[in-house]
Amino acid sequence: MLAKIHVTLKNGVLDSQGKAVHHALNDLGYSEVQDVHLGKYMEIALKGVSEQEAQTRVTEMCEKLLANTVIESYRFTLEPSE
Amino acid sequence: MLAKIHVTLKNGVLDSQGKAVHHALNDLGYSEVQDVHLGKYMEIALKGVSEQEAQTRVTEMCEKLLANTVIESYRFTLEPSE
Amino acid sequence: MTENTPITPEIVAEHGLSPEEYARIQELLGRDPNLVELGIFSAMWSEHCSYKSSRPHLKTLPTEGPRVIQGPGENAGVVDIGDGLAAVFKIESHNHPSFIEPYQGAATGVGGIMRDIFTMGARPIASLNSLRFGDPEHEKTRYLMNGVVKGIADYGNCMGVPTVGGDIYFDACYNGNILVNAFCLGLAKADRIFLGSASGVGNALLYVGSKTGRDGIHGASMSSAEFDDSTEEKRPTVQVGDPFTEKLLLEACLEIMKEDWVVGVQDMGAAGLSSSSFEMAERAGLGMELDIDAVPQREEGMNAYEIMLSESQERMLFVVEKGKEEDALAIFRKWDLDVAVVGRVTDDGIFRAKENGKEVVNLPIQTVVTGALKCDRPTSKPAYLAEMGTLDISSRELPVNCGDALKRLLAAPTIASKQYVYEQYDHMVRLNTLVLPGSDAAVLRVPETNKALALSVDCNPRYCYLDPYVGAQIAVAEACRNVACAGADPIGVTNCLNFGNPENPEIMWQFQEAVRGLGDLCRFFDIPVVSGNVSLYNETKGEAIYPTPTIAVVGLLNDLSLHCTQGFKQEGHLIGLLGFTREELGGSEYQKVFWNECRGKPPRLDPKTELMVQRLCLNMIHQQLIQSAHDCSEGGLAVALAESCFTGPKPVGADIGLSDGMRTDALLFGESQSRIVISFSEESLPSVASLAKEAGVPFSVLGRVGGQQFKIKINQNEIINENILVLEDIWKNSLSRYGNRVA
Amino acid sequence: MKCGIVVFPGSNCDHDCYHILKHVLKLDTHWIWHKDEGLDAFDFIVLPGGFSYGDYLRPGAIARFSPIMKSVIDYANQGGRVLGICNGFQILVESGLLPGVLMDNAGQKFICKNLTLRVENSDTPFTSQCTTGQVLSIPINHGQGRYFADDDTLKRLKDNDQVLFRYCDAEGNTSDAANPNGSLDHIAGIANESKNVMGMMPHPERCADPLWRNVDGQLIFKSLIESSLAHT
Ligand SMILES: Nc1ncnc2c1ncn2[C@@H]1O[C@H](COP(=O)(O)OP(=O)(O)O)[C@@H](O)[C@H]1O
Ligand SMILES: [Mg+2]
Repeated sequence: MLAKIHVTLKNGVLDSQGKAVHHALNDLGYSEVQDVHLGKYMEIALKGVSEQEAQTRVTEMCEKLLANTVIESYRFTLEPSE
Repeated sequence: MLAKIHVTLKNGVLDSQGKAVHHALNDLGYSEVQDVHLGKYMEIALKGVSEQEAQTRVTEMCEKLLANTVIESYRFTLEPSE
Repeated sequence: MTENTPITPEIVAEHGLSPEEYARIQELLGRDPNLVELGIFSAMWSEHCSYKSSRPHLKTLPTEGPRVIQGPGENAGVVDIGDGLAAVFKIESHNHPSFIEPYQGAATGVGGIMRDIFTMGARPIASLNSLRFGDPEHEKTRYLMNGVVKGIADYGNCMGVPTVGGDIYFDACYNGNILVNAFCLGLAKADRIFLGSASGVGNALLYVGSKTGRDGIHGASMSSAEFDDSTEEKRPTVQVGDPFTEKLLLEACLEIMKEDWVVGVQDMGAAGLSSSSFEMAERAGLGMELDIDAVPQREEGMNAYEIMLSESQERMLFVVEKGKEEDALAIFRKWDLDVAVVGRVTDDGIFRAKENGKEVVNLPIQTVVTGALKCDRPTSKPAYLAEMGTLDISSRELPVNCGDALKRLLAAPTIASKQYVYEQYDHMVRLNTLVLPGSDAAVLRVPETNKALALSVDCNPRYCYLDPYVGAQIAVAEACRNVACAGADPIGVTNCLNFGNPENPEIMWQFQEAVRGLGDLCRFFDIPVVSGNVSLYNETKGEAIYPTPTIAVVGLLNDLSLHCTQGFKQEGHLIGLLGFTREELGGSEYQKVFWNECRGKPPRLDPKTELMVQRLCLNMIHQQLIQSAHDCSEGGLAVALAESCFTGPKPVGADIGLSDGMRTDALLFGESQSRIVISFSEESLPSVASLAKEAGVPFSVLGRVGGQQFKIKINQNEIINENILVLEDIWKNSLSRYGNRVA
Repeated sequence: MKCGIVVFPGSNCDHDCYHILKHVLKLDTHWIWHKDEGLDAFDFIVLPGGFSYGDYLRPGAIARFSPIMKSVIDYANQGGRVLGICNGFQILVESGLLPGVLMDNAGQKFICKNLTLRVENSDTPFTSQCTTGQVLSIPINHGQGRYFADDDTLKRLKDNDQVLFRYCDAEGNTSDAANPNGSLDHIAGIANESKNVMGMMPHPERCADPLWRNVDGQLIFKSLIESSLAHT
């Protein structure tokens, strides 16, 4: 099973990295860039768990470790791994 | 137009962050975790460009700034923004 | 919209205002406030901003002295250090945000205190932090510690301000409420100190820094309330820091402050734009008008309420002379900062704010700033003291093996080396750090002079729990002792008073006693308290933290080459002790580790003896008679001796002989005050002994530096004989072993 | 002799480099603002440490697009001497003036401490005052200093003697224990092929003021000065 997890800042939380990258892109001449948000992407390979178990376990991992739920939200999908 | 960009480490580049997270998850009792990879996820809102232009421009942004192609690869999708 | 919402009792309660306070607002205004105005009152009258519980007590502190340029009442205290220079410093708490989100909470705490310093026109040159975490075995402690340390590191390192010291304690009383107190010190020209005053009718009000977002709305009210289960829901009020913007803000501010048309400046801390603008106008006795729409905004659709109360970080309010607006804008734009003229100084003592051309705030400034009901909170001596105040140690067992006991103490996270923590901090940037973290006090050279400053922060909360008066005195004494061990004369004090709920008379009694102890000792030592901060409501579900009056002391060395460190320098040197050991184990780390209790009386402190010991130590350092000086604190004499063995140029053993009739554990590990371990060459012994005698300070030779073993004999019986490298490994690596574990 | 220190937004060791070059080594030292252009007048350039652009995205990634970097690249391509320290090294790598990348420390933590380095090639403008094999004591201060390059690049670096410093113990031996950040092949500093551009993670300016006993860092600045004198 492969979990693909996206962790992003919640709405309204200052995204200082996104701001800096936005500036840089505008300075480089990409004036079409209106907004930039930076987040994390993780792939976690799981073994020996059913999809249902994986659902619960990955949610737990996100809550406990992978996302800082005070300021970040997360979402994930599960795929059978090749 | 909204570009959703994934930047991940190339194969063979040691992912020390992923390794640390892997270790942490195992320590927390998630013994089903076999492998962890960490990458970046970015959303860039674009205005006034066609999909085709966006394709070229975002590729350029990735090559120049968003990814360090010595160690990272990138992929992205384009979506019409709401 | 917001100004039309009718004010119901529920809304008043949600704003943390009592019905009496609301009645007072109605009476002072002669009308009902609108919602924006209520929000402003709520923030400004919160404990955090108004000091309503603490002020009557704080007024008793000694705040004056020949060196004092600015005492309490401004963003930071200012002390003259000669050569036309002034030291600007303050300590501030960020406890509640750090418990909710350790990384961002600690980071923004550092950002906030640095702004307090450079707001005064000073360049920050050093930071300290004082941290209190719960029981190491508590499930959240490791996560909180690692998050807080990383937050401090990332912010301070990016700012290019060295973090040169601090202190860390672990105790179960902080399980539900950690403490993060951040100290910063800057240097300014003594005649170029900037104050937060908005004078000069017609002068322009400039907003500069980051854009305003919806962060931390109600932050000031939140930090003035206890935690409960609904705290989780308050989470989005946590602010996020951007040290990069703050670094630009720092450089831009120092650049613009070279101009003589800068009238006043204040950072936007708690209660953001409201407190900064009201306080600046109040200090000048003038009025202010503000155009809400001109405030740079990060999000769309923000209203006046949100803009007035947002606690977005990295923002400042400047007042510049009329006609200089464009010059000011140009400097800030050079540094790529958001900047706008947002208002003017007026002459009528009224604060007016307009949104979309419509007046949404019209408040008399003095009323808002000084009108909070002073609370004369009742005090009563805590019931626990009767029970906890007694300790009969005759019933407690002696350690079977003193070597093992020493090892256990060296491994205790409160005693173990904090290298794991300070290695994550840049403690060298700006090339001033003469004594790196790891000695009693950090020492920083004062650039372009031959002087140096020594810094230390201290507070033993267990002593304060058992006797807040003595505990606070010891905190001051110890911080001064640390600074004296570095060769410096204490010249100023700042303090952060962390306590539980002041509405509880027993907590208020602790507060009153601690302030009394702080004041009495500072008066006796003749050191002014020039700044400080109060953090109340540090409790979770009715469980208060131990009283924690954190004290930071700044010391001055007139000749930087005469500084001293705690490590033994050379084999063959003699080891001596200044001061006197009593049979005291109440409140000690030994008592906690071995008997799992905190009871009895804290160690005795005799201020006169303390002062004599410190003066003597300073004298010996200045006469270059001694090569090391180390204060005895947690873990007592045995731990202090071992630490001196570990912290020299390389680890070295020692051969110690003690003779005394008291309990072995009290002799080795008791925490009697006013003691300093020194080392010196054989030739210096006569001078050292005669100086001590002249000073009337007890002095004894304990042994000699050398070898690979750490040996202690008591009355000729060897009771400790351990390999120094084994001890060093335990002491040096225990905290990193703890911190690097996951579960 | 005229040297320049580039100030990026977020640089914070600029002041320290300035202090050493100007006040300790008495050079004619100038600030160069990141929005400036043109460097021809300088005998050498220093890119100092710090957190340019907050190190956001990746350290050095945004700084390499500062206007001044065009001039730095031209200057380097014409043989001008460029020293990048810490964040300066990261910028040089991002800009392609030096090969490889600098990644998160293996331990995932920022590290500030004194350590020892071995000089691997003293035949360069940055190390001529040292001897090959000499052990220098120089502090590090970084969160992202783990050098990495692919096998071909590493081979070229070695074949061409471009590795100038390796982390080592006090006796000069390299080992995993002496490697603070997991750097490939213990690399602490490298030069470009023609040896006029050098990047190193440790901070020589932090041990070059005689106020402290250790002034090993002076060797690097003095090498630069000597070789620049010879050059002009
Ligand atoms: N415990 C204290 N001792 C002395 N002065 C204090 C104390 N607490 C607060 N002060 C002073 O009260 C003023 C207001 O403090 P504070 O509210 O912390 O400032 P800020 O607005 O920066 O948050 C400051 O000048 C501070 O020095
Ligand atoms: Mg303030």
